[in-house]
Amino acid sequence: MARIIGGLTTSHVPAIGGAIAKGLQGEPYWKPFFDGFLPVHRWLDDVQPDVAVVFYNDHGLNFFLDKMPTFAVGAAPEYRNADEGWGIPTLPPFRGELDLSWHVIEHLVDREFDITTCQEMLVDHAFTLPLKLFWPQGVPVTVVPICINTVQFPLPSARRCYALGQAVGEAIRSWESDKKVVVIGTGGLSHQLDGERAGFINKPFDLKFMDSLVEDPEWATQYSIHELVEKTGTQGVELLMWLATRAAVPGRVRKVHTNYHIPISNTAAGMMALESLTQAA
Amino acid sequence: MARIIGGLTTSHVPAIGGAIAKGLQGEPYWKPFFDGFLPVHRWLDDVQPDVAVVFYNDHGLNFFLDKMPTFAVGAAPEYRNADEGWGIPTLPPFRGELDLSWHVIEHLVDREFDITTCQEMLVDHAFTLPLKLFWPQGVPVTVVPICINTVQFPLPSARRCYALGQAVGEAIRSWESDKKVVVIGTGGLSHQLDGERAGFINKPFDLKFMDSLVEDPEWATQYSIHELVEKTGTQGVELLMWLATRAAVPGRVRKVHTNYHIPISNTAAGMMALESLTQAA
Amino acid sequence: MDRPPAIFGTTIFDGEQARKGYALNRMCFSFNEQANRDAFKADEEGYMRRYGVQGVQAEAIRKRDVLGLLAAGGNVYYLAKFAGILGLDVQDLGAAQTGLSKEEFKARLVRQNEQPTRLAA
Amino acid sequence: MDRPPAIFGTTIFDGEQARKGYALNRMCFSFNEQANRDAFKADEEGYMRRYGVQGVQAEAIRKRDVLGLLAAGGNVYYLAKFAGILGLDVQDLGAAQTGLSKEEFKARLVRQNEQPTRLAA
Ligand SMILES: [Fe+3]
Ligand SMILES: [Fe+3]
Repeated sequence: MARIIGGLTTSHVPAIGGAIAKGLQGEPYWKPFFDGFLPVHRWLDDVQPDVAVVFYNDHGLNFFLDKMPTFAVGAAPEYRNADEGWGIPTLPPFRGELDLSWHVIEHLVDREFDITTCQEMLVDHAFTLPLKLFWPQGVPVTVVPICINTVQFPLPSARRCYALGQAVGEAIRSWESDKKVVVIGTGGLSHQLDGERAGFINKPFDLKFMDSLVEDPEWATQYSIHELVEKTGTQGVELLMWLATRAAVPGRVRKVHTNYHIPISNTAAGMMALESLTQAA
Repeated sequence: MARIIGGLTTSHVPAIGGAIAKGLQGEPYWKPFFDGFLPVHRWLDDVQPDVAVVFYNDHGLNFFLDKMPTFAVGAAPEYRNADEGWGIPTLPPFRGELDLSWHVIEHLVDREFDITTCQEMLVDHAFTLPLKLFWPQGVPVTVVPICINTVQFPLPSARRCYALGQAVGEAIRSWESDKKVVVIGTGGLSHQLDGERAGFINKPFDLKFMDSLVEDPEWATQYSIHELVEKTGTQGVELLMWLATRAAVPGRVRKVHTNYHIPISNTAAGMMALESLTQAA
Repeated sequence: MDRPPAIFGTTIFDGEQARKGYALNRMCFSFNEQANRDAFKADEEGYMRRYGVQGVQAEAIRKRDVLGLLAAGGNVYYLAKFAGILGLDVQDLGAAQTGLSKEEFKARLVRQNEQPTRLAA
Repeated sequence: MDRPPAIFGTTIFDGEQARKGYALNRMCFSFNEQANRDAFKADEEGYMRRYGVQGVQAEAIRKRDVLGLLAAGGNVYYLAKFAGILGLDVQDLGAAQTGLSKEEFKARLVRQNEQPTRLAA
């Protein structure tokens, strides 16, 4: 059976793409952010995952309001990036892990998750940039993208996203394969782009949330979506991706590295790398 | 609060569209099928519903494999029909009931159904023909379409579709409106279009299923999707729409009329009209 | 998940079939539009190339081989749109797949009325 | 469902907003493509008409009025693509919506570092 080696979470601000393209990683504005990934690069070199299951949210590239899924699971041989409206350079396609995609889909429907299956799927900055951050030299893993709706309310509750993550974790661990899988969640932490409250950031909440993912992973499921918007901003709800990721990694974890930096663009940028301590299937 | 006056179910074979267009309702082949609707016309004249919530399955008009939802709920001001590949005449648009659409969506997400919301949605023969059959003189109701995946396996289980129907029923009955709502389910009964087993029909199962919807509505939820395909054919699984419909109509029902006729096209054509005996909200 | 036993003459359109048939199904989905149906009729080979339909799929399209199309990952709902181009209805398809004439196939459907009305316990 | 209390300066993109904003959001979604961005720039009024963007929505587009676009049912993810056409980044938008200069808005973001590190119980 496949093995989950751990979970990685990070913010996914589009501006990161510009910084990478322009080689600004060492500039004072960007250095505290990019340096946070260095210990994770060493860990990834060490553990060598084969596959990444990625929880992310689409920002209006692949999905529009005419067909807006709550949960969408990719089942494509490859996933292409494309222009999101800003003309920034697109990244080369990512190789899909089709066997795992369908295994996850079978398992999720069996567990009464009413997913949308996507046999063709464009992936936006929320998917591409984190992979670029974790593997700046080129992405060595095959992927299974799982998209959670943060565009059209009502959004799935934190509790539901946690349950989704758990079910995805079960699916991975029951996949007949000797591959090593890392789970990735992208988005957050607190930020708000729209309205008179634009620029809202909640540092104490973010830090507590990051702590909770290590010791008390269900902590955030106590909050309704409305409460999460209030506490973390309209885009801060992207922490649902982190929650699903942690839920997919079973049992106890070791903190490999974490980073928290204000601001990147309008965002409190967070990053965590958690190693699974549970080796049983 | 809105009131559910009953449930209507019928087969939805494309050939019905041709028969209506050519005025063949009185021909020996078609008469036993169309005559089944006459008592229902009288009942509908009598009860005068304002809104129809329609469970149906798309056959490759609005949804393709790139974005295939398990459950999709329409939230559009109108729903257009379109060419499905056979060039048959398309029907005029259907008026949406937007307030109810969003109320249903809010309720379903709250109850952990991971629906896809569709603010634009083409509706195929499975949606249009049944409305035409129930209201040959013109459709007086506004509509909320709910599409259940029967294209890409894994399909949602009968148990899950039943739960969906129940939740939709709760949503209708908690809708702040004095409107009268009828629930419609289209598809089935036993038939199979594809493979060496094409032409498969299971009359005793169909009749038992129809009976069960009156007295023992959860009866069919004992079967897995695989068992339902075996017992009713690859397209017979469309009975999931009937099941969701009955689940949405709470409590006891009175049989207004039923009809069962073999064959229409390759299909065992069934029709049921059930009046709700539960008037409480 | 354990696979349930196969059902005679029945292909479940699961992930395995979908993976094989994507190009074919995408082409057939395009036949919802008259302009695409016309383009296919005008140049079948060019149209198939444009959609990446090749090998056994292309061969089955050329031969109008319904069972071959199903085996190659075709989904019946999309294939029905291909059948529409050919002017075939579901009973033509049924006959082709069962090796019967259309009249025989239709007669077999009518004979289903002789089935019992009660489900064996 | 009971509506939870409003959050200051925050519009929840729910069904009510979505209903108002569909045409506007559909137009902004189209800006994913360079050709559409160019077409909009070449003829703003014609492009808006083509997408049925009118009334307060069209007025807010003309004025580059971000809060007006949100109030008219615009969704921030699609509006961001409109902002892209104008060459505005999210901090320009933040400044515009809060009535600050861009420098003031950026300084306010940096000041968020002074927040406590522990959540009040
Ligand atoms: Fe984001
Ligand atoms: Fe059908």
